[in-house]
Amino acid sequence: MMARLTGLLGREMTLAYRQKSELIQPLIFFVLVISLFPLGVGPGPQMLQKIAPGVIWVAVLLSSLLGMERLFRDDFSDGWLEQMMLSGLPLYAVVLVKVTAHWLTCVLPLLLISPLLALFLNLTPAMYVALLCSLLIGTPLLSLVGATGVALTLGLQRGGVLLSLLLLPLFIPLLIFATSAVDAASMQLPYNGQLAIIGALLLLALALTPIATAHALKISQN
Amino acid sequence: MMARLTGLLGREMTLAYRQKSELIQPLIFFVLVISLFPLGVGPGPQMLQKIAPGVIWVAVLLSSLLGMERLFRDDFSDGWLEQMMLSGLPLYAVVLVKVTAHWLTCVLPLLLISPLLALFLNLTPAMYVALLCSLLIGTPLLSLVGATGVALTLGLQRGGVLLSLLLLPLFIPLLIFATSAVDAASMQLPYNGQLAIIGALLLLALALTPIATAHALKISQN
Amino acid sequence: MHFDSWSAFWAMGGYGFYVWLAFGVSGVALVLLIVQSVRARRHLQKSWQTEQARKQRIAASRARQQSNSKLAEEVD
Amino acid sequence: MLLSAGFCAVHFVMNCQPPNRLSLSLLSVNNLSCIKRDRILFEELGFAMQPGELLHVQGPNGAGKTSLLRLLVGLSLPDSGTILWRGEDVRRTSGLYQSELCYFGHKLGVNLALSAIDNLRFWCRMQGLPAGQDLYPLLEILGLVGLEELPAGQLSAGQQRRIALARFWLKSCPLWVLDEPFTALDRQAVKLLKSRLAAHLQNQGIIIMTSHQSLDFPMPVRELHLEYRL
Amino acid sequence: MLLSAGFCAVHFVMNCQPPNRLSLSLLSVNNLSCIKRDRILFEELGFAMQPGELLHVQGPNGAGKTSLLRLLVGLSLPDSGTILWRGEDVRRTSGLYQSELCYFGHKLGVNLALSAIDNLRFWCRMQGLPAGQDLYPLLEILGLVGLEELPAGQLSAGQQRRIALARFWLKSCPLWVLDEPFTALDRQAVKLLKSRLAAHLQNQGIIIMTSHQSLDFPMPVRELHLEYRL
Amino acid sequence: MWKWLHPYAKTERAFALCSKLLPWCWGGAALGLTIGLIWGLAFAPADYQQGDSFRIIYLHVPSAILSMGAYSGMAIAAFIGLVWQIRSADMAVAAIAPVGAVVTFVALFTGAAWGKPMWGTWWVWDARLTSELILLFLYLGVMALYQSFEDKQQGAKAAGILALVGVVNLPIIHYSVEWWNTLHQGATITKFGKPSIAPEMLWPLLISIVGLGLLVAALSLYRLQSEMIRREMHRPWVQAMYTQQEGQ
Ligand code: HEM
Ligand SMILES: Nc1ncnc2c1ncn2[C@@H]1O[C@H](COP(=O)(O)OP(=O)(O)OP(=O)(O)O)[C@@H](O)[C@H]1O
Ligand SMILES: Nc1ncnc2c1ncn2[C@@H]1O[C@H](COP(=O)(O)OP(=O)(O)OP(=O)(O)O)[C@@H](O)[C@H]1O
Ligand SMILES: [Mg+2]
Ligand SMILES: [Mg+2]
Repeated sequence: MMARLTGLLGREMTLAYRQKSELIQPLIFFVLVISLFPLGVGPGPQMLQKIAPGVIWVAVLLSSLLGMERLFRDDFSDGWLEQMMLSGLPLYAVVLVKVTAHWLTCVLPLLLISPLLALFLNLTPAMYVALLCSLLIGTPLLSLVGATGVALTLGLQRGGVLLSLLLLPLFIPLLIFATSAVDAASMQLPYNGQLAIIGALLLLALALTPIATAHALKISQN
Repeated sequence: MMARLTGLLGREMTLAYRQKSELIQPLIFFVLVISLFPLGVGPGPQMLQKIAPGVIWVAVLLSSLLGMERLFRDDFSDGWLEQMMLSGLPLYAVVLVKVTAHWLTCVLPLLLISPLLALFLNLTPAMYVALLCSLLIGTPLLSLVGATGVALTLGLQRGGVLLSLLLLPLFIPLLIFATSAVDAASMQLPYNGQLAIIGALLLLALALTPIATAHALKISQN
Repeated sequence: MHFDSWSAFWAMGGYGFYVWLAFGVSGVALVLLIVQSVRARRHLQKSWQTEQARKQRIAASRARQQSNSKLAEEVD
Repeated sequence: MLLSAGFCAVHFVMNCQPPNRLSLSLLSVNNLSCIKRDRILFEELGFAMQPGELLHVQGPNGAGKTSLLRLLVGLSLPDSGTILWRGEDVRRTSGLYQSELCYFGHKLGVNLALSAIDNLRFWCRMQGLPAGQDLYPLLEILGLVGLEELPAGQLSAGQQRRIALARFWLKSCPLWVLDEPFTALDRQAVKLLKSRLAAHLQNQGIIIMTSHQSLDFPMPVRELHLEYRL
Repeated sequence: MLLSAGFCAVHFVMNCQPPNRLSLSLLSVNNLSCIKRDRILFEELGFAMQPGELLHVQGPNGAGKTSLLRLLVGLSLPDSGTILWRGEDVRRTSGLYQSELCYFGHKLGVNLALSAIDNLRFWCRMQGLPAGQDLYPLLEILGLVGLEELPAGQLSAGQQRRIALARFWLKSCPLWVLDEPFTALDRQAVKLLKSRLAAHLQNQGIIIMTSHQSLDFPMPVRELHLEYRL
Repeated sequence: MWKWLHPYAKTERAFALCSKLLPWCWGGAALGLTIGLIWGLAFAPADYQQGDSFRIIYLHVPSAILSMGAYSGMAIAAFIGLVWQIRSADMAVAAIAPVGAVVTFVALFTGAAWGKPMWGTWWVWDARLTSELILLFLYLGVMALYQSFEDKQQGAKAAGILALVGVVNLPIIHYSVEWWNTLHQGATITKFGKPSIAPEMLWPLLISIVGLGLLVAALSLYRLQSEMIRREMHRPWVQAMYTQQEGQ
């Protein structure tokens, strides 16, 4: 079974690689949103540093939301989802593979580019480390919960906006804990507590959301 | 010909009305994005007031971007676009109708809800008036330019992220002038200049983008 | 009664605007919800009636089809 | 009556008038060629159609039938060649040609969120046809009784295609172009459509269509064979 | 051999064994019913299939053929009734049933950005089939020579369907379920597919399929007629 | 054939049960709200710190508590519907969501109107207020998701899954005052051992909580009935009911 699942992972990677522009698009969107802010808000470095964690996390949320939509949509509309459901593989494992692929292709690049942001937004090294930690634990949670949302809106003709409506409220606790971790770091306070809560949420999501997603996918087939 | 075009407008309105939730979704997304920021950035009212114009305009940009994607996509994939091109109506007029419908159904609700934001983000009345003016002139420009972008990315399988990539840089000048108008208002300075520039941009877009969009649509069919 | 007079009651110790605003808007919201619920129920009955009309259309078309096929048989 | 597009030129077989007498034919196609990627799908294709004629475009999968039809209606532009309608280049008629044709392609143009009735009503208004007419009887003919007000997304594959086909009952225009219209239709619907096509020919209309099935049509059918060239 | 789902019960005509001898048949369906919105598409439908049999599901548009096939493969759940495979309820076989069937539906499961080769290769890996095999000869049989490495989105309607049909050459499993497989195929491809189906029956496979065209198949075909009920 | 009738009969019976409960709920709600609110508004003593503005409590606290209560009810219904496949439970999710949304709106609005005199601002972004706002969005999300589906059965299942996923927000709302130090008050009445509120203030509050609770229940049941009719429009029992009504 492992071999079959890695086969699936391979397909996702090939697809991402075939459409290379797909790989960098969330990235560029991310950088764009982040650079919109200094433009809209005004460039005072003190101010920027203060709003930086919030802006970065909001940008991560929005850009992963944008990329998320494509998680199951193509597979649904061209019938590959049907074929996966008829492959005899347990559906939650398939879901986990898809989420992993999404994280690797859409989110990992964001993490890799984050040093640049530290520069853009005047982050101190301590803040940057905290930001990176929170991103590392937080973004898989984002992908997992996002997958459930996508699966729920799959049967609908125009899920895009609905999707964000469903997901953003679920992401808000994550946002609060993550930014408060970075804020704590900026004041040289410990931030293990916040990270631990995010970690707990991640474990919870890892256990439950694949099942919920699989269920939602089945409903979409009806 | 007028009757035929109003027929088209009627169709768009019927579609929006059929899927009532479609109507309020950009709205809720808008409110959500706006409420994300105070959460991420921290709730100091002074601070909020300072970043408010930027946040509101960025939120308008993002939520109209999200709704924009559906502008031609359904029509393209179910073949209605072909039928419109074969109706003998001039394509730029059809484009104008679609853009009008989009503005009425997706953007107008945002304007109607804006008093709430004044409250959420601690705006002064003068700032609110400036904001409303800039939104009134700026958002049609957004829709017009957005339509061109959507048409350009139509033939592609996953235009979503690419679209934002194309459009955001185009929107940056708008963003700068609009927020500077609100900033000026917050300091009791006149802001006619900025509004005039946005108005000029709007007129330019009104004259040129429908033709560009029509052309892009033709290419997408090839 | 805690208040001395009606005017004192409406004034709410200077907080009248906020208290009555809160109660007013909440009341309106709840009443609107009730009205909407009742109207939705009425609307259901209407859609049931259009459903009946649809059924009649189907029946009429059936009848027409049958008479057509009978005609065809007679011609044969 | 067989008309075949050979490798370098078009061979006109039997009673097709030579291509220089264009003025007499309603639609005439000259020297048309289409290139996709590096492949020439067809080149120097030419034919002319008189009122009352049906052209059955045939060929294996990938031969370029759909590409040809899309060129003919003006959805895509040919790499070379011209299409004349009533002797005028169709690119210069500014919508007049389009108002005289009705196209049915692989994509249906049926919005899945709108009902059958709404779909047709808005199509009529867009085409400038009288929109007030009662569409229920037409939908009954097409076997959609009782489904008129359902969102089209809830109908079966064949039922959705019937909605799109209803256009040929609504718009009376000389030129009909149909790309595999019989797909997913049951036998009774195929019969219905065929009788409609026959009536159109009787009325001096022109039909250009593709289909992998043989038409076994009572009236004369011209055939255009496209080869699959690698 | 005709098998028809009447209003209340199924009439077994000719040499179909009575449904209580389930243990003998590979696939047996009991009391199946399906409701869409307010309409009962079929109810108390039951049949059993032996190795080497082909069931041709027929019926007008909207009768519920697609719905039936999707129930059979387990993509949707029946409103009542059971489907037994080798005597076991398919909902309890945890993937075993799925590994013994191959489904071809209205949607192809062909990614338009991937090439024909990649599409098939990843399908094989997902199914746990040996993936190292050379797929070029197979694609040549299917008439896709020279198109193996193009993104599937650039192929014609019929060519895309051929890619999806290649699965029936790749996976050897007893049960094949096909929903209108002949759509958009040219004659030569139809012939090819039919010979493949015949070979499968010869090998004691089971085929359940829908098609609006008559099959004119050399071997015995059982038919299931679904009515269109309003 | 009876296998078919069985599930229908279930819905029909649930409908009848709702009809029986409804008058009691409406009556209790009217009584409780009238007594509780009039007592609270006119007769209860004023707060020594907040003066008469504190009377907003009689709407704010009941609606705030019920906004969460309704959500729990919805989530429980969703769970029952998903696990045991009971149709009426699925419908209950769709029925409760709009009621919960309105109650949440009331909690937010009364809170805001109370905040202006007390904290000097209509709105601050503190944890409790924000999480209550999120609750409103969750309700709206459930409603939007349900409405987006043409096939209501499918829609109800999807909405149910969303409602269950959103349950994580409930503890966050409740404990937000303890986890973050905020402007908003900590628990006053929910500390049952020794409530830090005078009994002559507490009683009307408890009564209006019960009253609003009954109103929420009544509205939910009424909407549940509508949902049952909508979803089983073609079943014999609805036919019978409507033909009877038309006859009259
Ligand atoms: C928009 C603003 C507000 C919102 C969204 C809000 C929300 C809430 C919520 C959700 C609860 C229930 C908590 C629970 O049971 O766990 C609550 C309780 C309460 N709120 Fe507010 N509130 C707001 C403003 C205010 C203000 C301005 C005051 C008073 C100055 C206030 C006083 C109270 C009190 C006394 C309770 C009861 C606490 C208890 O005993 O548990 N609230 N509020
Ligand atoms: N967008 C495209 N880019 C490149 N090549 C294309 C594109 N669209 C079509 N083709 C090529 O053009 C050829 C003709 O396609 P077309 O759709 O016209 O075939 P067809 O005759 O309609 O076939 P079918 O019977 O399968 O519908 C195909 O071989 C295909 O590979
Ligand atoms: N999602 C849905 N919601 C409600 N009704 C549906 C849905 N899908 C299908 N139906 C109804 O079920 C009926 C059967 O559909 P199905 O697709 O099974 O027909 P079919 O026999 O495959 O027809 P065709 O020959 O046209 O493919 C149709 O009449 C349709 O109205
Ligand atoms: Mg074709
Ligand atoms: Mg079908």
